[in-house]
Amino acid sequence: MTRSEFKKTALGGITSNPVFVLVLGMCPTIAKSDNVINAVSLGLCTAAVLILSNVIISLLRKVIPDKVHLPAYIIVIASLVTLVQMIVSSFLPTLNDSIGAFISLITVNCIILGRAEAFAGKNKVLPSFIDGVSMGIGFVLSITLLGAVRQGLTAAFGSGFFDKTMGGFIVLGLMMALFNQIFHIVKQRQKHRAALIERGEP
Amino acid sequence: MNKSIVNALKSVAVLVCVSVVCVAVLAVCNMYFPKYTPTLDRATAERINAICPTGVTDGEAFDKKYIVMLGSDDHGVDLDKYNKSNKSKKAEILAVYGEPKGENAFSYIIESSSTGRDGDIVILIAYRDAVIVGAAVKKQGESYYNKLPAELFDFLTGKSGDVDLGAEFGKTGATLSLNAINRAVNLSNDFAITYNSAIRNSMTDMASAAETNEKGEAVEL
Amino acid sequence: MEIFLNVIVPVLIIAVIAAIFAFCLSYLGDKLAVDRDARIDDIERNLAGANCGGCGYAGCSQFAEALFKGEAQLSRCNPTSPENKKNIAKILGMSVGESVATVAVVHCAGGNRAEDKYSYQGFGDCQSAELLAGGSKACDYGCMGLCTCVRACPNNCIAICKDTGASKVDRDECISCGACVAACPKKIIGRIPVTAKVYIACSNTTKGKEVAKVCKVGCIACGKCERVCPKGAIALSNNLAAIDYTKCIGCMKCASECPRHCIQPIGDGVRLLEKIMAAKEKAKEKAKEAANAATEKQKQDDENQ
Amino acid sequence: MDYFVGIVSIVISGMLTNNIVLNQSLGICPFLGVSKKTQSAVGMGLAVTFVISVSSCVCWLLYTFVLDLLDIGYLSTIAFILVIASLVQLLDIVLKKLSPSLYGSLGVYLALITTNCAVLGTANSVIAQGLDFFQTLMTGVSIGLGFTIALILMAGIREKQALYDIPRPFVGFPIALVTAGIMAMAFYGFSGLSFT
Repeated sequence: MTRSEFKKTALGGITSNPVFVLVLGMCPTIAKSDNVINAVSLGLCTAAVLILSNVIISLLRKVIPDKVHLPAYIIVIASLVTLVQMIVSSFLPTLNDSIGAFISLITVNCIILGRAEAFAGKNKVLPSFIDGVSMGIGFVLSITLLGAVRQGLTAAFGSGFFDKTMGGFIVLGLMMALFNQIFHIVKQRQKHRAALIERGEP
Repeated sequence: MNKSIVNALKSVAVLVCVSVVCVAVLAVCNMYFPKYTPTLDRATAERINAICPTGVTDGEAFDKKYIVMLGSDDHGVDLDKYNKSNKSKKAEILAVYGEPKGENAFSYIIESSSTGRDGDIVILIAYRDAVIVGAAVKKQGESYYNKLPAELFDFLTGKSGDVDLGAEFGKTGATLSLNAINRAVNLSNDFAITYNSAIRNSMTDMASAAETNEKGEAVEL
Repeated sequence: MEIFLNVIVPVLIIAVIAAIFAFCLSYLGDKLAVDRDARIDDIERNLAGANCGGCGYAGCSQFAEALFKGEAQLSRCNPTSPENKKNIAKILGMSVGESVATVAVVHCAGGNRAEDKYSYQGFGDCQSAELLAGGSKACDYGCMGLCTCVRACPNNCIAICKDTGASKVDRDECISCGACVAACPKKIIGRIPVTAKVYIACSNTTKGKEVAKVCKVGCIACGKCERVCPKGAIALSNNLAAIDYTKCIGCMKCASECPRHCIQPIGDGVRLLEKIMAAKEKAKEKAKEAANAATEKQKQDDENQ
Repeated sequence: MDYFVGIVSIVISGMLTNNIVLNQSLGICPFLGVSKKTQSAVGMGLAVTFVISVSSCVCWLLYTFVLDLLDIGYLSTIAFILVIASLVQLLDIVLKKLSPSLYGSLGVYLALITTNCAVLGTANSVIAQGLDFFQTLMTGVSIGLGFTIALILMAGIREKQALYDIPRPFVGFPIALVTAGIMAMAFYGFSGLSFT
């Protein structure tokens, strides 16, 4: 695990952010990010399941034959989600009231199976763990940001639009465009700096 | 055994053992994790006092045993058995509370639940001789809860036996939640009617027992 | 008894369901498998599997089949790493033409330095301008800078260069998907290896005289580059210089010698060329000073005499 | 008679008032991914309709006759998703054999249907509402058709959008999301429909 590989996977959560760049896991992101508490708690549960599933799947990757790798991955993810659901409903009743129903949505969150097939199924355990952590953090940050923006807008303009799915679509679309623009400017500046360095100027 | 059969058996073996391991872990957890068991805490006592006033303040009602949780030995009904037999009604009776003394003496409160759109809805209904005197929601996580008609619980007071909220309130924005509450109300009404006398007797014995030891205390003083 | 009911029974049920599905999936998978050659699966396993669509197919499995039938070249898939490409080449049993990853490049740097036949004010882009008497540039092979390629590129790495006015490919971003190559009506966007340090920024194959008439930076086939190149990597064909990248060692002599500056540096060639140019300037100044000194001395000798 | 009205209201709510993509915001990943060409959108829509209706019926049978009787409801997520994943893979194998052309246009997205939240979402909501078998089938079909309608509309719009020059940061998913948001507003108008 060379340093550069570590750095590349660790920054995966930001450079290839699951929500804004890879465009995965849109269903819970739009459905349940109408306020910050829902967003944060759902994000944390998803991150926990994502990390665990990445580790377990990368452990099992050599054992599972190619024909049934999809159902096998999904059983692991679904049982992890049910486990989290049980833990939350029996040990954290307050959390269960607010997001109990959303946890079952995590099983079909495309990020987890996406990362499992694209990354965990092909790499060793440590890189998968790092990828799980960085993707989890990336997801939590972006869904919380979205939740905060939507809550702010609902507070400002009154409920009825921004906390509904239509508001979610539009706010997410605009924020994705914003991030594209930011990434573009950052890349432009990096290239400009690289060009400067090439010519030897500081 | 040609190649494809061997492959098939290999993948069957792997998938079966993966699912066996996962389900075993879940089954064991499901058995040993504490389930939601209703307890008579201060908040419940307050709610009960609101819908079926005992004539004293909430704190006093709770401390001075104006509101008591009736176990299955009191009213002689095994709740689990009752719930199992009423599986088809898709609702459950979780607990029965009684008010042996106070303003509404001998009235009892049934806590029942049913799954709505986003999880269980738990409601408390107070009865006096199997007729509803008050009702309120104890716990719910419904996303469209505010769509339910406000006068839902007032409508319930004075009712007994099976109730049809759908006919009364028509299509509200939260039909699933309304149906869930409807199922819970009908089941607890049914429970009240069948076990009204049993609960009543158990409360009278409890009340008389309470008086005797109260007199006893007075005598000792 | 209670353990049996709560643990063993659910485990058995899910196990039975899993067994049934696993069996039909793999058994049917084999039996119903379309008689797809095993080699196609090997190819697909070697491809990067990103399903990015850069090769123009609906996914890697489609691209693998096209590769197997020989309809597609391997160079169109950029995300696959070179050693995977070698495995695929071994499977297909053919030598891979350009096993090195390629990048797109616009073979024209004329833009505002090339004369205009007319100024195009119409709707749309190069394709519509091309319909009008062969495009708005006097040079039939010149880039009109009306952005067909810019819009065709899936990840926006072509832009119209501000100073030259012709379109330029951003070498680091380009995944060599070929969208611009296909879109350009003038067919002047080609592919060069990523490691290339220099490319010909002109595609005009007419005689030098005509090129000079229509463009200030077009290749007039003077042959200087051919003479100066130590490796013989550059040669004139059809009045236009062409580079053989297997021989080119990137010494940048051709780019520094070219009187029309139509051999452009790319990638790490840029810095190399600047160094060479700076060195040439210094040499010229020294020569000029030496010349002045010489004339100075000449004048003094005349005065002394 | 009112049983029939119930069915009609299920169908209409599945397709229009409670559209799985635009109102419940489930199944968005394939919705954004496939909707570039109308032809593949139709193919994808039909495949999703087939998968949703078959899997919600199978899940209903599995729940009522197996999970519910033995009171192991907590396993429903695993059992459902196992059934859905295997069904999709079977569909994948059969489709590859029967009609390679349709498989060509859908190739990449069949695997995505497994993680399509709409399929599991429908299965769960059918169980939560406690519908009977025929209602489950009608719900599955109507939700699938709702998904297809939204997908075809979206594909039509995005094909038109490809002709205009969209500002650089909006190219690709952002413009698709904003369009979907505006379509969701239009579909929100249907929620006024009621059947009393």
